[in-house]
Amino acid sequence: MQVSGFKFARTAILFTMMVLSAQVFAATIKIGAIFAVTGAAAYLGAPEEKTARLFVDNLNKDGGINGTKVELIIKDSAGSAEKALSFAKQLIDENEVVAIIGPTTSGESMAIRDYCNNAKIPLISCAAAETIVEPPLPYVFKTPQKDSYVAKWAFQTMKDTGIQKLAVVASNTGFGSGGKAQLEKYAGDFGITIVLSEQYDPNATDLSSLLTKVKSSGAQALINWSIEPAQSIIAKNMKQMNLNIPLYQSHGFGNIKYVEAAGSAAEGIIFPCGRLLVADLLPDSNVQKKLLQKYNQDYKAAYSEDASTFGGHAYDALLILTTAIKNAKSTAPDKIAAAIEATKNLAGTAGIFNMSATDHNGLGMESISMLTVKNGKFALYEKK
Amino acid sequence: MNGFLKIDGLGKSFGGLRAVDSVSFSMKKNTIHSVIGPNGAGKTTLFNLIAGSIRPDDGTVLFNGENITALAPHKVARRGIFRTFQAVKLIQRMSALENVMLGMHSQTKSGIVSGMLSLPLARAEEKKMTERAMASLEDVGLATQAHLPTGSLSFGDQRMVELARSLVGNPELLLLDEPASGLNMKETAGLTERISNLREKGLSVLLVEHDMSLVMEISDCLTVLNFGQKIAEGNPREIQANADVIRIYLGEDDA
Amino acid sequence: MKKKDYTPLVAFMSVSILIPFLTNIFQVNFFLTQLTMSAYYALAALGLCLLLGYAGQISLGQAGFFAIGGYTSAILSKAGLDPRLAFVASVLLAALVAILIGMPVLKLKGHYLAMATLGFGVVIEKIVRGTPALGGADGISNVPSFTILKDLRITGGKADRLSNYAIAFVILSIVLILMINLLSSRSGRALRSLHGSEDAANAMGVNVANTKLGAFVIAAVLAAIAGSLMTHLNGSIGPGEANTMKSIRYLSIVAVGGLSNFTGTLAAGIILNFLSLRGVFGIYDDAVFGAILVLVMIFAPNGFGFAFPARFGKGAKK
Amino acid sequence: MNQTILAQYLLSGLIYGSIYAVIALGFNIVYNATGIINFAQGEFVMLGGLLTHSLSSVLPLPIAILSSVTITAIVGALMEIIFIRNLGVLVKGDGGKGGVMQLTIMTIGLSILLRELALKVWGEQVQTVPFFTGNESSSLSIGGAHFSPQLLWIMGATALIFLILSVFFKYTLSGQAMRACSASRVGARLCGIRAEVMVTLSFALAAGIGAAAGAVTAPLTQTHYAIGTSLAIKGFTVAVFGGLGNSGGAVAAGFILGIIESFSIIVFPEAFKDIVSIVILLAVLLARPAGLFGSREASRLKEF
Repeated sequence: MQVSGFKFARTAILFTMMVLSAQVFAATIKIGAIFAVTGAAAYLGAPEEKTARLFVDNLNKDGGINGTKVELIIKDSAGSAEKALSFAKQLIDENEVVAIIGPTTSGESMAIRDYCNNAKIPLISCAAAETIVEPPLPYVFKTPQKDSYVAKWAFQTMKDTGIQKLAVVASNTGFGSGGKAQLEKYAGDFGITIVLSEQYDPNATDLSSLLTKVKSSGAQALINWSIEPAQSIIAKNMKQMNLNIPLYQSHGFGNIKYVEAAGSAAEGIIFPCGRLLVADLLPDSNVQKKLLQKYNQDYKAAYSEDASTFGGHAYDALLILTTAIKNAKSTAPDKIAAAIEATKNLAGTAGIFNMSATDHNGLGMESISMLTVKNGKFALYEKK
Repeated sequence: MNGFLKIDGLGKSFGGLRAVDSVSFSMKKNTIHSVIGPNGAGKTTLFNLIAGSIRPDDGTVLFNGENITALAPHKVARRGIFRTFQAVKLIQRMSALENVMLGMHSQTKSGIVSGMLSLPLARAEEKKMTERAMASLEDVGLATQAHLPTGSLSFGDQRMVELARSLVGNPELLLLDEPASGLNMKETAGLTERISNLREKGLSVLLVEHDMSLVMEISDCLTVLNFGQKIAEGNPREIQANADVIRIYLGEDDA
Repeated sequence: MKKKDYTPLVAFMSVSILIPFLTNIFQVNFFLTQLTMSAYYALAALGLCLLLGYAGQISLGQAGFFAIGGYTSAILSKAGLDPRLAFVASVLLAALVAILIGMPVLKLKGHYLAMATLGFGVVIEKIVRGTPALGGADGISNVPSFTILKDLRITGGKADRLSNYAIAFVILSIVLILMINLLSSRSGRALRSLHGSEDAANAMGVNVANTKLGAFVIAAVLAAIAGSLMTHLNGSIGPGEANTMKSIRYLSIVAVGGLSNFTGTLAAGIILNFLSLRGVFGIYDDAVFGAILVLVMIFAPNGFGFAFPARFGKGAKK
Repeated sequence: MNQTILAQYLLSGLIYGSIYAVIALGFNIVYNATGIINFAQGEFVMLGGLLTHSLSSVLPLPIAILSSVTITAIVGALMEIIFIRNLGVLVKGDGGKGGVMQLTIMTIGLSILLRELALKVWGEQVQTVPFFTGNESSSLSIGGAHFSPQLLWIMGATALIFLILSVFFKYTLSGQAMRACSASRVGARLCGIRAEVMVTLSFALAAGIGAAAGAVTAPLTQTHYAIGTSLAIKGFTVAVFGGLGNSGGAVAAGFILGIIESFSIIVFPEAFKDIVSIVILLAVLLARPAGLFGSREASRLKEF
């Protein structure tokens, strides 16, 4: 079937025309969102995308921001940095969004950070790596707690239970390597020596050989830093190998699916995390309680699955952004950025946000608490 | 100098089967030498051993005094020995002209870079190759079909393109692997005439063939194989009178 | 006298010159950035088209060479080396790796070759993802721009959109010229004969092993060039660029482009990547490329698309 | 490095080995009957795990496993009939439109589509299958090394599947017919073998065995929509390492690679585990292009 070369030219022009017709002008506040809805980081991106849609639907039902509806343009980057960059440029230059939330992974956030900052469009990343906001760029913020706080909480609990020799394993992803770096940085401050520190393949289906290495390292406790199902595999492998040392996880464990997957092996796992997962157990005086419970109920009603802390990062990003737009009473990106930076004790799912010129994350140590798993459910960890 | 092509004790076995069993013969320059024998006598295996596509277990092949026994096929070609295939092997998607131009690969040397930048050397060689190839196609009467993809040519024409391809690099020795198979009477006659006037042009031809009329008419010397062993050698008249040859072809005389 | 068939080149250049005027008329100049990115991906696919379509050697590791080009440029230029030297170094390294890997691997055929090249890609991705010095899973970001001449530089800035579009499409046109010349030259013919019959090529004096290696190295070099320039354009590169799925996407592009057809591969590479980079396929992005592979193999195993008469060197009038 | 630690490394090597072996067996079936490498084999394993997960909540486990094996076998057969068969190459000899390589490329596309379908049906979250005996924490021990009883089930399943395949290909009529198809389609048709049916049967058999592998390994490895890709690459590595088409070779190669990978952890980080097995594979391929136990002649003659 021979098609002459000039058909190529005609099709290219035809196609360009078709795409142009999509320019619809509407008086809405356009917000861009980049999530890894599919691909390797889908465990994080999919709940984030669902939460973002839910948040904006509810917001628009209550009349949007100061009476103007919000239009959320969501792009699935599948966790790849080059797609995230292409979408960021498209959202800024073409869709002319006033701000962008996401992306999901640290690698993507680092790739698009400078472009958004130079284009003076506020970016609120849902990725954990500290380097995204260290040193803080005027237009770049992030909602997940600092890895260093999560590490310090874990170390504090280990110190209280007399652990000196610790083994660190982490998944070979942005999330994993970020956490591992913080663990190695702050272990000394708590008198803990790291006897083994290694990364494993994110798609690992069995980690018994790595855990054998942990066993032979003589570690008194193991901490695993990852967002993948490997978290439950490690818990099971440890029980199966009779490696009876306490297992700590990162805030990546904040998804009930992993507890179900690990079954009885999940009992007693300790991990620092936001308070979303134990909302009902919080004292009524807790400022976040009502917000967390509403988020849990709305999410479960809309998607018939439990909300996860990962989705909470997107919730917080939109909460901060929409509050800032409301306070700034303007959709000029520079005013929005200033308003975000001025965010003070705003209760989000991950904690109380207090942004400042030097802190573009806004969460302190108190945003985290130690949780554990008791008969298949998340519970607050009481120091024995 | 009769050391043109000397086969000395060539042997090859596939598993238990001793396909070629220490065969030796030599071939003079500018002659047509044929290898005949019943099916399964090891003719094609011997042919492939000389052409280098399979490695012999023992024995040597000397060409102009040089030992080319274990040389890879493309090195054998570089020494001026070109071959055709029993089942015609042409590049279907390339035109007849381009297939024949491929035959001049070993006589030209422009590399990948000069090809890409289409430097003067490459362009000059390209011009030379095109002319020579067209001329060679004219020799076999296929100039008009030069630009058709070879897949669309008739079987007989494809054989001619393969012949043209192996001649375009004016080889010293031409190895023809059953060129007449699949040709009708008229085409075989044309082929016979074409091979014999190759000899006039100073070419030497080693022929493996079943078609006795073709072989007996144009061969200067014949080697007869049976079950991998050489059983007779000589000019056509001697071979036709040889008792052993008659026996293996026409079977035992019961009388 | 036979003249080379430059019609595909003329068509390609005229369209690529036309597009900026069109985007200007319709005020959609932001398309240019994504078109530039797509052009570099098409360049890597062009390399695979030569290797798979013309030389008949399958490779499921093309993304590995793209990553070698990108990462080498990123590291060297971030370490202060002039991006031009970093570019040359990345291309040389890719060629060297291609030779070291190609020599042994190209002895293999079919599934074994597919597995070996797939394995090569996986090894590159694991090394790049697992080495902290290479930025680990986050990859490398804020890679400096690549200044070719005084004010002509490869960078992702909004102001440089048109110039970067021009650079990318000029490079593509140059490579297309080189490829057309190559294919109608002596070594190009030897390369194409591999796909037909290796025995015939061998018998005609073609050193099959070296010719395969040549095609493999050219494919690797084109991928490295694309990787290096794309990294400067984006200012960053991640381990995802070496992923198996990326190599499979190059395969789909070459397949839909018409296997042995440069223009088809360029057209498919640019259009498909452009749509994918704009998120037109949404969460079904991978699914689209998967479906392409299935559909192309059902309806046109030798590919269709904007096929120009696959034979080059048409020469004299019919 | 005391004795129990060594025993533990060996045991985890057996765990890896049994998972790789049972998956590689699936590759060999389709290869034996058709000469294709079916990249969708990983997806059959995924489907086996996810179907068993869903069905085990409504049916007793053994019945859930059997039904997911059957369903996946049907999926494999349908996939062949709809996509592979009409390409014709497998049945009408080389009269078909595409060669074996085109078919292998198609299975890459099919594996992606199956994966996206599973994403639609089961979502992106991880799922598990209950352990056959005991639960996640139950553990047995030999020589001081502890392991989950599920390992015995996996090794048992591997042995059983290997046995079924050997008997099937050697002694049953349809087994020999399938091998005949692989040797020469035209020849098989001349002997009255309905080649189309054989090829479909081979895909169904490979799909069923893949699903069984998925079901038996899922308790340990857990399962989610994208688990197929990495399993396929590993299964392909092991199948090629053992010699394509050689089931015994695949099982042996699976365990060899599994144990080497397990002990490689002592020297290399776990993240580089896959590199170790690929480097070994490349080394073996170059020394013996037909793999460890593959026959050199068969691989050389195979027309790709």
